[in-house]
Amino acid sequence: MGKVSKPKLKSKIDFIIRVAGEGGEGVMSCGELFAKAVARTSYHVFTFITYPTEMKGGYAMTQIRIKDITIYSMGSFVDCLVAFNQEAYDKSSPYLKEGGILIYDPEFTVIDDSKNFINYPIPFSKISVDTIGRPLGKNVVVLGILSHLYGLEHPGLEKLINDRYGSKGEKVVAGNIKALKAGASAAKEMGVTTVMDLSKSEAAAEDYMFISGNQAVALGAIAAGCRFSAGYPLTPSTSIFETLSKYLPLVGGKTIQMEDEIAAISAIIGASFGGEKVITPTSGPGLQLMAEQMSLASMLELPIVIVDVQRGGPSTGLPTKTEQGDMKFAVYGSAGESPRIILAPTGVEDTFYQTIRAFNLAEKYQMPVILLTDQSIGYRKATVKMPNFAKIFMVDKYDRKTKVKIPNAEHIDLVQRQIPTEEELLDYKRYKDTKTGISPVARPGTPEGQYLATGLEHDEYGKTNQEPDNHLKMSKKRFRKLDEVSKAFEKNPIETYGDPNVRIGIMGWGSTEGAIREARYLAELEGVKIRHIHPHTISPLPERQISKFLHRLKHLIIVEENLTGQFAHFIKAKFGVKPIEVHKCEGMPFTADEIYNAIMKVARIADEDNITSS
Amino acid sequence: MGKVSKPKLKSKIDFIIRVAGEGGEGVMSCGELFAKAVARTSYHVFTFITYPTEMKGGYAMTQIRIKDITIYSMGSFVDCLVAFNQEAYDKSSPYLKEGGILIYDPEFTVIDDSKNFINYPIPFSKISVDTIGRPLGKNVVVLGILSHLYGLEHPGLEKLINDRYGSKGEKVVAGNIKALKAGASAAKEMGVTTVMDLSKSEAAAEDYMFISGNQAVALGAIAAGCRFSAGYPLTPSTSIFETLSKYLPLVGGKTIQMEDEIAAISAIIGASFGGEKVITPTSGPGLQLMAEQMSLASMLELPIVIVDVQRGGPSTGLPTKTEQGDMKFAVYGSAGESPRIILAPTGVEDTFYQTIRAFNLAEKYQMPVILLTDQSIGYRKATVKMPNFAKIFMVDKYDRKTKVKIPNAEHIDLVQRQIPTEEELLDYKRYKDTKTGISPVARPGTPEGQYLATGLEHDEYGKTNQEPDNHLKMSKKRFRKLDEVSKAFEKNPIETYGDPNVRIGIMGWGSTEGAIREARYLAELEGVKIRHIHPHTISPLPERQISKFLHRLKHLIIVEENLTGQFAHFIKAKFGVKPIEVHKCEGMPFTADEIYNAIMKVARIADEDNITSS
Amino acid sequence: MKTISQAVNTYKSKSIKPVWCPGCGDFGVLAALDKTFKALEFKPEEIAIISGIGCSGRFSHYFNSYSLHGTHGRALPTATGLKAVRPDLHVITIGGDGDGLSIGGGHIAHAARKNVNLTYIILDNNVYGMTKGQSSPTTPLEYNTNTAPYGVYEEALNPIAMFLSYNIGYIARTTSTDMKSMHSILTEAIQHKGFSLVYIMSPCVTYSVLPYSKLKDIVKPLPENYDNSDKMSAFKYAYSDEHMYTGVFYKEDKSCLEERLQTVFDLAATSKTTSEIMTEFK
Amino acid sequence: MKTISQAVNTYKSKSIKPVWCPGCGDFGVLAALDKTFKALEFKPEEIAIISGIGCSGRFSHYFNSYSLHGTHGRALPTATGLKAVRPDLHVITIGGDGDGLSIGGGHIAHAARKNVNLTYIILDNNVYGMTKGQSSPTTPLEYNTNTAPYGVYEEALNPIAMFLSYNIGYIARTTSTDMKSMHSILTEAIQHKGFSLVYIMSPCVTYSVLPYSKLKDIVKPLPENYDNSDKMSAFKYAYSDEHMYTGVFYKEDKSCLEERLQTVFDLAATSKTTSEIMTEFK
Ligand SMILES: Cc1ncc(C[n+]2csc(CCOP(=O)(O)OP(=O)(O)O)c2C)c(N)n1
Ligand SMILES: Cc1ncc(C[n+]2csc(CCOP(=O)(O)OP(=O)(O)O)c2C)c(N)n1
Ligand code: SF4
Ligand code: SF4
Ligand SMILES: [Mg+2]
Ligand SMILES: [Mg+2]
Repeated sequence: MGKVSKPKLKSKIDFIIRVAGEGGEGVMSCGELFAKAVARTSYHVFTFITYPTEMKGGYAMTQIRIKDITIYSMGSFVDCLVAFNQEAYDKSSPYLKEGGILIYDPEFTVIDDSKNFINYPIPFSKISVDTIGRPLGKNVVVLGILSHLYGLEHPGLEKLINDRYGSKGEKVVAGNIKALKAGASAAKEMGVTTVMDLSKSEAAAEDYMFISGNQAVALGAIAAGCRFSAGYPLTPSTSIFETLSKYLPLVGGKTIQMEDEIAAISAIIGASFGGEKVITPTSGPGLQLMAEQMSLASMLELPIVIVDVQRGGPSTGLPTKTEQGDMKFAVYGSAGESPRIILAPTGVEDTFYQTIRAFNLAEKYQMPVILLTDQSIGYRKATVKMPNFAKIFMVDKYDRKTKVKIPNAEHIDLVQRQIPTEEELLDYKRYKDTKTGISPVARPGTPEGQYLATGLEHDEYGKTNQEPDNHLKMSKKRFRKLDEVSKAFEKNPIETYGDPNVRIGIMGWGSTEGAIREARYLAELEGVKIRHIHPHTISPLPERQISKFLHRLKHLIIVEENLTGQFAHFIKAKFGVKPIEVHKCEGMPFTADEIYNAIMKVARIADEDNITSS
Repeated sequence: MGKVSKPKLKSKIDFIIRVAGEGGEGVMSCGELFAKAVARTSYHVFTFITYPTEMKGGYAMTQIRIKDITIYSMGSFVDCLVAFNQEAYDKSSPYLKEGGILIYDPEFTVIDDSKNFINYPIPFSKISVDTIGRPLGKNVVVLGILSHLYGLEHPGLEKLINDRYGSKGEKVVAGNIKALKAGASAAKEMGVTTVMDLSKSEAAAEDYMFISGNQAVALGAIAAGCRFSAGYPLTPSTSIFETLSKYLPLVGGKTIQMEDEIAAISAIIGASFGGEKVITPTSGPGLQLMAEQMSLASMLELPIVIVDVQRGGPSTGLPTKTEQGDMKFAVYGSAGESPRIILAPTGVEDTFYQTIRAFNLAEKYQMPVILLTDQSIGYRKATVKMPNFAKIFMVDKYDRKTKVKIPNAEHIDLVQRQIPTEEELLDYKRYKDTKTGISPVARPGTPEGQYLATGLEHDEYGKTNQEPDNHLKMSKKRFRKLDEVSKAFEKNPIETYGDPNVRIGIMGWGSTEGAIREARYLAELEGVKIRHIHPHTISPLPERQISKFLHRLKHLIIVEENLTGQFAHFIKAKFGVKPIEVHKCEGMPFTADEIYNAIMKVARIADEDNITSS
Repeated sequence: MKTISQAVNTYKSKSIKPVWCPGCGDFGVLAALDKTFKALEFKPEEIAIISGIGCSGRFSHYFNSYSLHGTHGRALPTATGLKAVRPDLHVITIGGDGDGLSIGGGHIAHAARKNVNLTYIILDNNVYGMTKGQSSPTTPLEYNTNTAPYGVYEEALNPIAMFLSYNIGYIARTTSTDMKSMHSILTEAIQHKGFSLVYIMSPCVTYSVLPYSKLKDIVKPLPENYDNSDKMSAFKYAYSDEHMYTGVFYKEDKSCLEERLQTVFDLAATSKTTSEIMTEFK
Repeated sequence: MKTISQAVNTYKSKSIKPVWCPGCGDFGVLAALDKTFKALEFKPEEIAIISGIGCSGRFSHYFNSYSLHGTHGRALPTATGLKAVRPDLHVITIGGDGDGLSIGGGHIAHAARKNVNLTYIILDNNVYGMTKGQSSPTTPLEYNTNTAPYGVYEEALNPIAMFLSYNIGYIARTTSTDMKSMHSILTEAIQHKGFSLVYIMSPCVTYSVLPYSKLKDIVKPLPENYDNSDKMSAFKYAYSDEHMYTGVFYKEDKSCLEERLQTVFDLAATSKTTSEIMTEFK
């Protein structure tokens, strides 16, 4: 059967498991191993992780959703909750569905009996101590319990345990396998019923990866031909740089950990000047340190890609929590006027392709491209279709015309930076004021291509020139490229969904896409129709598409995860609309439910409007 | 007679002198000495300076406007031009009025005889060599010529020369005085006519200073009670820090030059935590480096004042030229959501008072305040009314109610940071979630006032807390202060001018105020009436005032000195209007003439509209 | 009185408990600093702790003092500003090897030039602990970390040699297991006039680059007859291949920022009023 | 061929002329660098000059090379990125004492740790020239500048000692008046494998802190028998109170970034394709 990628409204299988406990208790690894095992079946898997900033203590959880069709969000309520301790129980049990399964360690947790849950008190900690002499194996005990509950085969799990703990030695692996078995048999003994048998499911078709959003950035960069990354660790972006550090060398690329974010962006600017495709991953605090150099890259017209995995702010804020708080900084974050492009992927798979697109845009338009993801995408893991490697096409270095398509699994164009022709080298103008604003750039080493790239205002040759007319001309040249981008974006696949006659519309950006999509389905089940637009390019916006979308709407809802409504502000400025703004500023992503409620409220208002006006 | 501060439409005396030459030829010092001498008379003086980034060579000029009433702009065309060389002549002569006076050195300049100017070829360079053996004194020779032309008395000039060159030794002073005399007598000999006799004018009333916009910031800070500044040199803001370095110690304050802008803002954050009023001056490139720490100050709720003397951008751009290019960065320039206040002074005098206001707002609302001036204000010199030092009032440290007025020469309130009462210290909540969002802040050293200021999200006590509801609550608390600011701003003196029935309005911000004001007068002379609003607070905007202003307008013109229309974008987002945008992106300020032309164009359109619609 | 009784027991925060991993070296340093405050009988309200970001950066949370937990790498310039305006406070700056030597590395030489009268404590665990195991500037060459899966290709810094070259007036190194030495060094450093640097090897048990066992083997106190006023000999011991020497490497008495600023004020004859200054601009 | 004939005459830009004040020390350095390129017979298109901001930062404008004039203090990390991906280019980094030791000061130790194979030339005029006469990290204590009207209250840095403590493999100091020494040092430094640092005293005539006349008096070449492989002796001469020694302070042969990266690639067996990597994530 394999996985189905077309969105369907109804699914046969859709259940959600949450493993909750304390940071450092192995909540993550338990959830991850379970998810990974399921990902090897024909089901889609989607995980969400949240954990505290502190090294030890605090509430952490992994939520795993399993479905037979593509999954768009983490879901609102869970079918099965594993609680490692009291806090985990207290915080998570309100999200357990009526009649859901509750697995907890009675040694650490007192539950409220009055709730209508299927309760399984299992002493994981004690089982771990009994089996391997330490309580630390309890996460694997839980994995054993879950394997019993969901019919996962042990050989597969044991291989995963081996992959994960192999480097710590045989003894550790053996202990973990013992704990796994102990968990499974404890569950059996205590009469836990197997609710479904995942082992009966077919194996996944060969062409899926199970990756996090952060891994999607790293792999997308590698696929795009990126060969250099400089970075500095910063939660929640760090694993992008870690993944690049591991895999870039395998294809002849390089990564360098720099002393700070300023040095990191400086290094990629240097490497881009050298002719390579480059990336630096960071989050809000680091992005701020890059402001001056972003402006430099704009002025030098050098392609660079920056990934900002947004976290809760301001300042150090909530390092391990999600927020869509950096949009205004990404768009406006430089003194003076320097063009740049902002992309906002909507999920893990999209992150992979938008990363490739980010490189294409950077190389083509010679300016910084910022990819705005967030903690919820970055840490989320999902099954992602493997691209077709036979369908990757290089755009010629002399090509000035090709309209580059948005990459997808079936077709990936890779843009090569435009270089000057021999004729152009006879009197080489690095910053030639062309019709598109794009000027060919010589790769160092090219004879007669020598030029000066200066952050001072300069003429077409690159020579400093502070004359009034030159400043105006060159400013226009730089911004003309942005107009070109804007034009190209209008021809993008339309990013709207829903019947154009419907009068309620919803708009979001980035990671809220899945929750909005599910909320739409929920609303449709209630007979409420709604249109949806979710631009992937935040700046420049696909203006005509959006205008068209807005044209016949009576009610526009704009959804975003911040306090002040940054995207709404942007849309209001461009289109003069007065949206209903739905904000969430709690460090946690929207659930479909929350958005559904907002939609229904607006639908009721719309109804009343109709009554009043008729 | 003294100076008249009420704006009048007509003035008896209004003339403009431009001294133009090469950077390093003393163009600046010649112009400055002349202006200073005039400033000691009863006339108002206003200077504008532009010079190249390079150490040597390139076009530099000082333009001096002299008037019997308050001067609002540098003016468009000049009455007298001194050209030191060919480039200066070529670039400046188009701005010389018909029948204007042209003074030039025939050794270096070939002029176009066909123009209708009063030409005085005077070999300044040769006169300098003949008098003091070196051509370097030619700027003082020119000063001598100008003193003859405008009837300035030599004793005064000699004193100024002594003040300026005294530190270089008697010989230098004596040489310069010789050069001065040589210039004056050469002018007399060559039949240059004295066009007016400034020496006949009364001496200035005692209560005026002749200062640049940058000096106005430094003096405003001192008046506001600032006692610490950390800085790092950056054109065109450097003279603020230099002036503070010279004068702050005289009142017991301190300045420290730090290793970079990040260190500078860090140091003022530390000093503000210590309880002092603090400031750091910078320009665009430096402001960008401060982004992360601005966000920290917002989160720690510490008062800091940052001055951004805007220059041409992006990147290193046009270091010595003016631009209104940093507004969006000032407003949006931090990742995550951190409240701050942006003020934009309109001229030299206003800079002085807005600086005081910036300190008041920072201390009261405990957040960063950015003062957005620009090169044209910073380098401009003007006569500024001396404040009444008897009318400076301290707001009590326990006072939580006083409505602080906008400071002016007759009344200056100085806000003291709110401190906790003894009762509050019993269970001290540094970040108490009050109705206004403002919480009293303990000065280190206060027993029982100890608290933690962390950039992590925290609770009312300051303890880290990353819970969803706490993040929402504290984010709201921080932004509530901004609402308070907004409310307070509505009660500000109304910043609109003109008859409310007029249907054409013009809006600007910052340094364009003077040119717009003059353009309005010019338009009125032609019978075209126009309303004008010029908010001093860019963020938060005085929304109700602006709404009221916009309400009855048919045509709105927004004027700003950048390419993309940053302020217009902002206004469109807030008020849903569709303005006619007039941008200048050439590194030079608008002249009244340019704005006048724009107004007249719109007036014609408005007329046509009337014809069509009637 | 509350303040004093508390001073006698502990200077630690009553409401905020450390969140370090059990066994983390930083616990020892916390205890030593607390003990030192007690011995010096500081008033808690006159202590200001400014810390960076990292596991070690959490120190500011754990004391009942005026504390500022700022951004990564900026504790030192922040503390410089504070001490410049508030010479009456006891200012302690704390951070990790990444915070202090990587992102914040540019600030040390300049705090040293100013000789600002505060104590800077660097906790070196040879790794980025907080962000979970990336290379730090003191991770040894070829060691594997999460950001250097094929081995670090940068040489580790020699921090003591660097501090010496910055002409810092008080430089000491010790380990988080040696309470006695930490206490005596901290006491001396805090009392030292001018900028003092206390470098503490504080092992990370979770991303263990230089574990306690190995540290114990390489650490050795400076010889008894060591002359800590001799900079050249300090360099020699800082560069030892055999041992990681501990103790006070260097001590020098020179004028500090506060004194130099005082000279400026005296020179400038502080009696001017604001209005007198303004009249100079007439 | 145009390229070669040009190489024989001059490597300077044909269209951009220096805008320094007449007599500025930087002219001498420009000539020396040009001469060195000639002697080394570099192809102009294989030279990359990355400079900071300042009068000295203008070097990138004046050569007919691939040049990048970036922001203040960031030339070194920019050059590091360039050299990491383009080991085939001759990368020269240039900037002033402010650019390199103040705002950019944090980067040197880390470029040194990587031992990136490029030459960093610092032009020290003991002042901020470009911004018109403020204190720099090498302006002497108590000297009056525009930002220190009552005298600088920071001690000047000892840059040579700092570079030694960073374990830089090639460190030399000379003056902009000594063409012979500049030429020989630049030649050696550029050919040195790994990070080389050339420190040139290049007086500012406009904001003259250390004028030619005074410089001449204090400068002295390192002794004939000086052993530049002995770091301790290098420290001693760096700390001389009497003289400002010139010459090659220190020289050490060690593996450079390119070599270390090569090891990484070899280790990692570079034969993987993108699709093979992705299948690891199935
Ligand atoms: C600007 C910025 N960049 C990166 C980070 C992420 N970060 C937090 S702590 C840390 C390093 C911690 O290492 P160290 O200073 O050695 O402290 P430790 O945790 O080892 O005690 C980093 C990179 C940050 N908070 N801010
Ligand atoms: C971020 C930033 N801060 C400040 C400046 C202003 N600035 C330009 S050059 C310079 C210092 C120049 O001194 P130095 O590096 O010694 O070079 P010199 O002009 O003396 O050769 C400064 C502070 C800048 N361009 N960018
Ligand atoms: S990660 Fe390491 S440094 Fe951080 S608390 Fe744990 S043991 Fe300590
Ligand atoms: S100011 Fe000084 S450093 Fe700059 S060009 Fe002139 S002499 Fe040279
Ligand atoms: Mg560490
Ligand atoms: Mg210098």
